[in-house]
Amino acid sequence: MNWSQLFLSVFYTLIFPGFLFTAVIGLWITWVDRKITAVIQSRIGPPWYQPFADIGKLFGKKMLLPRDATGFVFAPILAVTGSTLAAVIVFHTLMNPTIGFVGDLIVLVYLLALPAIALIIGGASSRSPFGAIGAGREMSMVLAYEAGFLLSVVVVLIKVGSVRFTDIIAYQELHGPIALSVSGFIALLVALFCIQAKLGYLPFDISEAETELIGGPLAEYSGVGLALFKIARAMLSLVMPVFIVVLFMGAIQPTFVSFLGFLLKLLVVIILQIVVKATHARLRLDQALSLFWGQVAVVGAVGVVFAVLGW
Amino acid sequence: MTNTLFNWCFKKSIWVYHVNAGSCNGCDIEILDVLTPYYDVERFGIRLVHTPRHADALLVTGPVTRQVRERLLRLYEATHDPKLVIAVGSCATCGGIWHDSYATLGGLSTVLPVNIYIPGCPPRPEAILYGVAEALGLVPKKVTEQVFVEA
Amino acid sequence: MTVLTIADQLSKAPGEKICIERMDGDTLVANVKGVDLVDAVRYLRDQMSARFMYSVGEDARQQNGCFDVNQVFSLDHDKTFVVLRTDLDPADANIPSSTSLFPAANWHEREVRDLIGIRPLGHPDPRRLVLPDDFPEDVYPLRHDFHYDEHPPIEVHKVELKTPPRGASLFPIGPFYPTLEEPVFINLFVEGEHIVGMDYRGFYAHRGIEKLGDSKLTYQQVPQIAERICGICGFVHSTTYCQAVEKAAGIEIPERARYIRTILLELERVHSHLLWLGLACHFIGFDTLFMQSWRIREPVMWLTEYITGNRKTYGINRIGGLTRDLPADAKERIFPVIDRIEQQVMQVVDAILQDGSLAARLQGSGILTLEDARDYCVIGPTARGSGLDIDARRDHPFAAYADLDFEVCVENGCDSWARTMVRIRELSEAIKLLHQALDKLPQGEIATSIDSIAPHNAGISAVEAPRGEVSHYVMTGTDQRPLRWRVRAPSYNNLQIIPVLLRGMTIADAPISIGSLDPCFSCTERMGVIDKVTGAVRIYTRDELLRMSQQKG
Amino acid sequence: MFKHTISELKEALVCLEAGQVTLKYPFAPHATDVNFRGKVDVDFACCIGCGACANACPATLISVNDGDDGRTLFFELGRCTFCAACHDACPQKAIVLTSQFETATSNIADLQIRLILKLVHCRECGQVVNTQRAVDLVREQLGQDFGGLAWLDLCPDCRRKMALQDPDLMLEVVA
Repeated sequence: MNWSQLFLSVFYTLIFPGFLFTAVIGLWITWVDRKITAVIQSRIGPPWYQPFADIGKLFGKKMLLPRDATGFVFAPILAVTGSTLAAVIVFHTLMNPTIGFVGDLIVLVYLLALPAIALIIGGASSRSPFGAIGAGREMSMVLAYEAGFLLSVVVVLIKVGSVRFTDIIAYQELHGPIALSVSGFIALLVALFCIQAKLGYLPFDISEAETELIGGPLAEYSGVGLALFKIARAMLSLVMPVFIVVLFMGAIQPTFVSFLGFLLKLLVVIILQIVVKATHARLRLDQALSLFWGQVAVVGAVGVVFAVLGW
Repeated sequence: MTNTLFNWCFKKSIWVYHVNAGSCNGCDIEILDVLTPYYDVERFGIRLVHTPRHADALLVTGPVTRQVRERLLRLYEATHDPKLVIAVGSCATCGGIWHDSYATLGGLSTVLPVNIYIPGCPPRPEAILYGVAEALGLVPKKVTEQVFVEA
Repeated sequence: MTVLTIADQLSKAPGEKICIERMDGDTLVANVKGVDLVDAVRYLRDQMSARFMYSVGEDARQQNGCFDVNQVFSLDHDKTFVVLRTDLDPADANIPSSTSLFPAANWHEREVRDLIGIRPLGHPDPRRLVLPDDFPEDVYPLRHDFHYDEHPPIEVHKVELKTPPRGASLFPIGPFYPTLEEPVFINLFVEGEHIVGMDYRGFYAHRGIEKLGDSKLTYQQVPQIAERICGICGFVHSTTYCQAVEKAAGIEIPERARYIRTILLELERVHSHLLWLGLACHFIGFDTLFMQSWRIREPVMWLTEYITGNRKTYGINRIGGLTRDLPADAKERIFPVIDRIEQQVMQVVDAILQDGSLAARLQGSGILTLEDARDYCVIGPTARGSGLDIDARRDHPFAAYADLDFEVCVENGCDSWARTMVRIRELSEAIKLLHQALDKLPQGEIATSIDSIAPHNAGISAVEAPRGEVSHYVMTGTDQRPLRWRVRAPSYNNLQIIPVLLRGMTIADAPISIGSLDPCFSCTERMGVIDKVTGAVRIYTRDELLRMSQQKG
Repeated sequence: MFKHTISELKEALVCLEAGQVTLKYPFAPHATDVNFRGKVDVDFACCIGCGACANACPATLISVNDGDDGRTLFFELGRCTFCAACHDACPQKAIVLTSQFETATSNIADLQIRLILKLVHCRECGQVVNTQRAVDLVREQLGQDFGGLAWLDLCPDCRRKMALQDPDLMLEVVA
């Protein structure tokens, strides 16, 4: 590896399409979220620069650390690292399909789970009963929704027969979007449910539950720590829908029309998530668990069976 | 430069934590009202947060009862700098109708340093909006001390 | 039964321990010796199906050399209040506790102990309730030798909090908790998500209102402070106070004033129920409905500002009537607003009823059985959601309610959902009542002039607030102010059932279950601890703070 | 579970129906209702310093003190409850209810009003009789009917003493 390659990979990771790009777009999506919510609630909502002002302010605040703060400091960094790497892999592969590696899909699934794990670490090490209970809730939730999420990914794997991101794109170029098949459609529905929970959106914001746990794992965070968690969450709110769109909703070619179509699909997914978020009450932990381990898991399993049958 | 940037961000993104220090609920309800569609304080980037850790401003209502004093001080400490303390309502401003009762301390200024007072019983949502905007230096002060002496 | 037959039956009770002292209007005062009190209460409960309302401690040393305890009961079917008065020797101020008969008496007896110094014997939980932790022992604010603006020296009085059972951990709610607008401290004992017990330390909002009312303010000033007992149902409190004094002094207020009071009370119910609906949705994370129901509510606030000059604390109630008349075009302005509210509420309710996630959260949470509701003497929508058919508007008619036609909404679901339905139905009843009252509104005066108010008469009045029955007890005094003024807000009784409500629930249910009572702590309180802050906690002295503020400045 | 989602999307549509309702305030002024009770103001030209407002105020925010420089009426409006009791009690209609609600300030002193009125001292003993304006008012209202009104600048005690010495004056005082 020479210097220019090193520089390039640092650039990819930190600026484009990694940290900075994803964070900026992701934060802007949180504005879209707040704006749409405001419209549904008959009000005006925040100005477009709001999320950036929030983050800027948080960086300017003082931060106090609890004693033995290793986990407490480590968690937000882990969250941002996870989502940055996920963003790099997804976007980089999209830009240049040839560079994908075998198993990148599996790596991606793991990376997308990192922010949730970071939340658990942060909550558990924050020494507050709210953080502890929030971490506990997040732990149960992670197991439940990851199971569903994996099932939906497995459907894609079975249909495509490969664990390479590039192959999935190539497959959809040949056979049309996966979501148009029966099993693919079922898997898409399951995946939508699961990313709603992965992003901590209502009705699944059980671990943070501002009105019950006053923010759960985030209750003790302030300043930079809180800002990093917010950024990680914002990045995920871009990467997750992109991941779903790429996985289920057809290929993306380097043409303008195809790119526009991709953006449109992405917007539909994001807006759907936001509307669902704005019109639901929070579920109880036991209700959410029985939903994921029950209905979602069963539907997901049916999808897998259908995929095996080739439907 | 960084400082100006932080200052700008701070003014555009005040997260408030609402503390009821023995108020009658009137001011608290009006504070909530400021969030709701007709007044929509989110236009100014102001959000209600649920833990003092996330807060930039403490919105305190009530005359500060004797029982609540100690907790109020702890909350103040749990809120990280830079922070604003805003006294909402006549009770928090000067102790209100029960300023000299045995059970109250007669206003927020006896316990915490206050940045701005928003009198009213309860202050209408517009008055709260105005007060917060005034604390951020967006609108001018409209009242001054009046002294009249017979010539 | 009439008051006479009730008096007859009471005086013939076994042992003839109840000695009838006075009967006026719908109030019957009887004297009972301390030793016979529990028997008398049992007789009232079992034979007369009386409902315990509250007890009033009185420092009557200047009148008869005694401390008095008045226990107020309501015979709902007979539209009558029964007061059991017990005279106690100040040197030996003890009273047998009636908590075994009425668990609701728990807080009432503790309050009388804190404020007057009458010890309840055999009380299951005799810890401090009302006074601040740093208030010295043996200083009783409601005694007449205590001056209202005394600030007794700080003396740390540790209120022991209960410790959790083995294996359970603590989950503190409060004193500042997002879903409770007011400071209250509830310590939940949890095993994982499940609640196995709890402890309560409230009265963070104790402001000493009753003391100010009977030692600083005059009769006509008290309505102002009464209105500020609660910022949501303030008009209820000022009306209740005025009615109690009017009853004690035998003042008849003009018809028109009665109707205007009714109109304002019902407007208050409309905005309070909408407010509650919004908050309940907020508790379970449904902020859109919170915003929408507050949007629907806002025109009511504008309406009250137009009628009375203020959005919440109207400031127009006086003993003898009102200070402001309705504006001439009130009817034309009120009707469109309330009709639009009804239409919009029905839209929202339609949405709620079909909405799975709301029902999933509300149904089966916060269960309160009919038996518990009766034992704990809960009132208002909380009682009516458990099938207990009580409503002060019908049982103790006041203002213009006797002339108006309305339905008492009762549901039998016993959970948070049932309480929600009661409130939603009451909303449309309130709008119906507003229509009737405005249509029937008579012309004429709005206040009668008052000469002087004779001392040493008691008046009890009950008003159905949005949260349940508010009751005030006023003993008239000599120097243009009440001798004793006792306020019993609905949440005072309703809050005591929180341990019952949370039995077997999870943490996620706690906010909405407590919220479904529509608790109002400032009403209740008129008047130890888990450390959320990590790291060492330092308590600032005043000087340190001053220094800090100077540095900041 | 999908059925619920659909019914909730319908809910969103119901919400959209109301449209955006946010008021322009504070970018445009918000008119208060004509009946609205805002900050109390004093029409100093009318005030005679009788202190009726101080007696009526439930929050006891008005204090009346007599000193060397006259009678000081001090309004601590920070704790005003906007009940208008002072307005109703004032015999001179000197207390004005404005519609001002934008009263936020960083200094409590901005919410104070101080009125200093000249006093009339008893010409015999030097006790405070009343404010100059109150005395003038009495003189103006009764002047035509009661000639001299020589007792107006006497304190009640001295008035009584004077009356015992001078039966004519007694008649005047009784009247």
